[in-house]
Amino acid sequence: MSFLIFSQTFVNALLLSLIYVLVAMGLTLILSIMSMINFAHGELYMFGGFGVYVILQRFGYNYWLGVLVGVLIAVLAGVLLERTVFRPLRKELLPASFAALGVGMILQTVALMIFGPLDKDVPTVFPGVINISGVFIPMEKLVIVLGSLAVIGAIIVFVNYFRAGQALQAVAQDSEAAALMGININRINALGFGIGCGLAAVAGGLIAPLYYVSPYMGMSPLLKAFNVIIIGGLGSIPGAVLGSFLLGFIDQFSLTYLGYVGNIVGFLLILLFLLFRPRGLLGREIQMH
Amino acid sequence: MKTTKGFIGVMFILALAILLIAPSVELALAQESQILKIGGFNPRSGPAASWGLNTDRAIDLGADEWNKKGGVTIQGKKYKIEMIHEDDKARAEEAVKAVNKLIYTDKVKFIAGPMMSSPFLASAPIIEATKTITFVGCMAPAVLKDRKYIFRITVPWNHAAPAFFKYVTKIRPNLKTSVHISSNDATGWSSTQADNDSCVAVGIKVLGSEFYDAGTQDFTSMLARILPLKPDFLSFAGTPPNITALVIKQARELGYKGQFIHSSNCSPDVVGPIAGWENIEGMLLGTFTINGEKVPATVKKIHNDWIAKYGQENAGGFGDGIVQYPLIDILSRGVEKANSLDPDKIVTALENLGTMDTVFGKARWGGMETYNNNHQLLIPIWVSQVQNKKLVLLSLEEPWDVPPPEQKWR
Amino acid sequence: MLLEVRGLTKYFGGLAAVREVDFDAKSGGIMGIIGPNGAGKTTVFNLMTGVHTPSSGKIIFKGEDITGCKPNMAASKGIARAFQQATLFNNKTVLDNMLMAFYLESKFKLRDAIFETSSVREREEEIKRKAYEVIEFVGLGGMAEKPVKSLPHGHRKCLGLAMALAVSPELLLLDEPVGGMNTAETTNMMKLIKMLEERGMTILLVEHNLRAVMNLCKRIVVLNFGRKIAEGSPEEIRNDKSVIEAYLGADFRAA
Amino acid sequence: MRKWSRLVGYVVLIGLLLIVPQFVRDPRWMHLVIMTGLYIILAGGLRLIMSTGQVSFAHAAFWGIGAYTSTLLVMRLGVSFWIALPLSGLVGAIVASLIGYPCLRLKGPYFFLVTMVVGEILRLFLTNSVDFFGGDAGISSIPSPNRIRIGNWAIAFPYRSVNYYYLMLVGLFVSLFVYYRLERSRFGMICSGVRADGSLSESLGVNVMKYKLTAFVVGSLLASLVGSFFAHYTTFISPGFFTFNESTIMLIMVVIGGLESTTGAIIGVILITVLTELTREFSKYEIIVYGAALVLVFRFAPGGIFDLYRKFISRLRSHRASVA
Repeated sequence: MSFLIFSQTFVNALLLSLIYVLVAMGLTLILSIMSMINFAHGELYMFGGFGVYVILQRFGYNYWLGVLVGVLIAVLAGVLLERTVFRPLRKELLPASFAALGVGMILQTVALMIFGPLDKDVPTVFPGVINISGVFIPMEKLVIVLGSLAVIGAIIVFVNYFRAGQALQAVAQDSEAAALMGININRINALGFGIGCGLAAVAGGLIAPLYYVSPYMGMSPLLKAFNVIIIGGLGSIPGAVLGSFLLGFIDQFSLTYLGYVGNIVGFLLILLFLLFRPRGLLGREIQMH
Repeated sequence: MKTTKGFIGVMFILALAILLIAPSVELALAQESQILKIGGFNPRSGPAASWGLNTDRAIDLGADEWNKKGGVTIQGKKYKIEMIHEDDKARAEEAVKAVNKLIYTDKVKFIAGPMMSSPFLASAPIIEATKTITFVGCMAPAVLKDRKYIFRITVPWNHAAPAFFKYVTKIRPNLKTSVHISSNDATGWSSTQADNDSCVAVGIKVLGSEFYDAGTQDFTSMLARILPLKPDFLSFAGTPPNITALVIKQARELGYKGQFIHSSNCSPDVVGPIAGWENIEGMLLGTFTINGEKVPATVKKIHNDWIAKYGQENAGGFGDGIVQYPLIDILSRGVEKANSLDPDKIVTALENLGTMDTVFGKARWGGMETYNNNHQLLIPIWVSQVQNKKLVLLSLEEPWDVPPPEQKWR
Repeated sequence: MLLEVRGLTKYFGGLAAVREVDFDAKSGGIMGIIGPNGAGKTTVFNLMTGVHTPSSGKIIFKGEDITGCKPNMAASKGIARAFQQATLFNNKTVLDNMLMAFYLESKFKLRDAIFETSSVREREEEIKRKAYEVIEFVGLGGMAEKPVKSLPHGHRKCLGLAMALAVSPELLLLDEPVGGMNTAETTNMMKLIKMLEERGMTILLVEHNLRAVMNLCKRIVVLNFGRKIAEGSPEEIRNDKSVIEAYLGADFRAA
Repeated sequence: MRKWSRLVGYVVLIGLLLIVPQFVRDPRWMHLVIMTGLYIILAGGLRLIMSTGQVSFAHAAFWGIGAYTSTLLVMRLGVSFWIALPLSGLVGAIVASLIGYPCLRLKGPYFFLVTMVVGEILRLFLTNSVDFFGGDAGISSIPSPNRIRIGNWAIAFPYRSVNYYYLMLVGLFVSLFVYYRLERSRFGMICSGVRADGSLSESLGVNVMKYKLTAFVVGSLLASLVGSFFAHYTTFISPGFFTFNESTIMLIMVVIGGLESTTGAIIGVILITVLTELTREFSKYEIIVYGAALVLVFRFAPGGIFDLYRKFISRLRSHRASVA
């Protein structure tokens, strides 16, 4: 019995962690390259959600097409934003971050004006539940997990085996040095920012059927993503993965075994991290201008 | 030099500010008669906007009814009702500013429909001090306790839930055990308190009560605690429809077979699509509805008016909005009975309205026991259930004037 | 002995930027640290000024162990530093930069900010005077009100030096003082450095321009791959095998 | 001459502020004026913190800490407001130094992330402890400050009386004095130096940490004092007053006004409070306007409105000079 609870919680934690990874990845990528906190991440996450909503719910086309559309729009928006807003603010943490906050506000209100404040439902795309001797795994969560794993894999491959990816890494480590190596910083930044935004949209698109779609859907995932990257280490992609798992498990288990008091546990953990190991698990101090 | 320029800057701006203020002071003096101004403040922007807007719409529809009749009669003169809605952005601070504007600039004598406790409580001192007669829709006990000019139009859980669950035991005697799920805030706590107390009062065993934190979307951890207890039904109270839907969906995914019950206002039109209609078939709700099956014609009419005025959006008119439809009706009756605009006269008149039959059924004032005034409207609780994607009205239940004894749960 | 560096070592991650370096500096005179790119010259400065803490080794200044004390402590003990790429407060004027630089001189307390006593005001006036003096000295006279953004590279370097002087140091660390300067600027800067030497200031400089180093310095320390490979008078260094190898000959004989 | 104009400036300003109640009789606008004053103190403090290159997202939280401390002292322990006021300031300062000491030494976004988390934890903490902190329904009917006796005449503070304005004014004068002195003295110079280039400042002997911490503690202390006053003025507080959003709004005020100087912050506050009140019916566009403002300011006018105004003035000057 109690073992059943444990194993169910364990599975839930696993699923939740991978959802966190999906959201945190883009945030940390952008942080590592532009050394800014992308407060607009939640709104780009929303792009994915609305992509699915419009394509699937309004026009009744294929779900994946919806995700794709959402992602493409997000990437475009990302590149555009980098060019117009963030490029001149590169390596200026606070200005860039607050400009991002402003961008987020704008995007949110625009979405509000287009779609209205009511929560939109997205039909279950992958119905059904897998039952392994009393431990339940919803189908659609499984899909998300696979998606999330795919994304992690793709990022790892891209960063390590593609020229652009390696350039990305170089810029993240030391943009000056990278520039000396003849890397076009501007292009790489645009690329990185675009990918980051795309990742946010992927997350939104995959998670949309699980919950619902609304202009405010990005808020709580963003907060979680913050906590994840604080724990994992700012600007470190492996850190983001590690942090997601740590936080995912802590959230699930504390809530399951402590009840609503568990809400505060995660935050206390984060505070402890910030006070005693501010770099997080795998973080390094971010280079400033 | 720098300093001087700085201060000149400040003075410049200050002067500007005061110049901006002065004219509106003048404006406030302009006042014409023959109009009964009724103010209202609710969130009309931000995440809670849809909630607030629905409430305001419901109230406006009520006002339209009276204006069609030519308005409110005071000493032979007809007063048209004019609604002035302000946006409090769901922020206590903004609510105070809104109420200031309504009372001091628009010179309203009445305020209708604030439905968020914290913003209302922040502005309550002004309302009482200026004898502004206010009908509220927010549930916290502190809202009504010892007030002189504040009435409550919505029935809080501790009055409604016992009636609701009494009826539930009548039609579903097999439901013996329950777990209550609610948000981890004042609303959630008082609603859960009420639900638990009522269940005990009517002989349902409460196996536990769970609280989720604002912004939670994944309830699997909570459900992992609940489901092993094998409750006959999961009960929600004061839980917004979208959250209710998520919990239901995830509960079913985790293999829960039991019933779902929402003892207060909640729109199946929102829950259904997100949770999946098949999952909420037979769900019992304590919510008002204007387009459900078996609702009286008078109520159906509201539905048509709604569509005529606002289109399809939220045409269900469920939730905390439509509850306040009778507000203007009751207020106007009170004013006509008092036959004057003197707040104290109107209060006494209102208190002595006796049994009013409203569009939602026979209602009367109560609550002396709890709030030591009779300012709590006891309007019937609508119990209805979901049957193939429609809400079917089952019965109207008289809420309890004296809530069941409180027990310690948290 | 003003400065003793003993077995100074710094690891960044795995690799050693500075390894077992030791040298002394008597008070007075100019000492040079040279070496090819990435030899760890700047790192030595960073270690001496507490920007980095040594992995091992000691730095003794005036007989006092100052290993790994914070930069501001180093400054208050009398070690000043002019940065490689003339680092200045770019959004300010020359004068403001100087006033900022006289921080230690100002003996500023928080209560001075709130209660602006006459003594404080006098002190500030005094500092202003000194600031003008130094600006004059480094040859930026008449540019006090100019924003440093608008200054040419040479002048920026001079201002950097001036700011270091404001700390009224006993040991002055110059990181490539003539780096990226044209000949005129270079000669001017070298004149300045000589003047400072005559004033009895101890100067330690890192420089690529070997000609400059050779005719400025009495003693020269040569680093390569973080190790000290030679130390001695300019002549000795010129004829030192390992040094010549390190520099692959060419530009070296030219010097 | 300069001294003169400055003196005149002071006198006119103070005179103007003293007679405000004479022609702002409408309680609505009186309340707005008082709130503006409070926000000026808050924003000024945030400006001070930001002048060292740090941003505190816990500024509203400190406002709340002050409010709750004072409220609880007065209501639970029956302490007089006039004692609770400084005590709440003290509590704020202590909390600030506890948070600031470990976190301010770190470069990068750490500090403002910490403050974000601190704010959120405070909210959770307050909402979760119903019995003591009143949960998120807050605490109602907070007593007003008890009367001050001077000789045989006393100043009382009945609900919404004009005396609150004068009390606020005292606070405003004191804090503005502090802010301007800190800004215009060497302290301000060093702060901006620290913001511009920390390592250079350090190499000149500046103890960077000390200045960041001082700014943070002073700012938070004044925020807590405001909180204490605010609680007894509005007689109702709830966690909703002191959330992340409130901090963000203060931040926007400072940024738009211009964080180069306290004057900028003041302008920002007055502009936003007055405009939002005068454009109530357009409130649903508020957020998008804030957003646009943030982007535009950081992208094109980092100095904010006041800086633009300054530049404009100086351009006029030079123009006049060239004409003459």
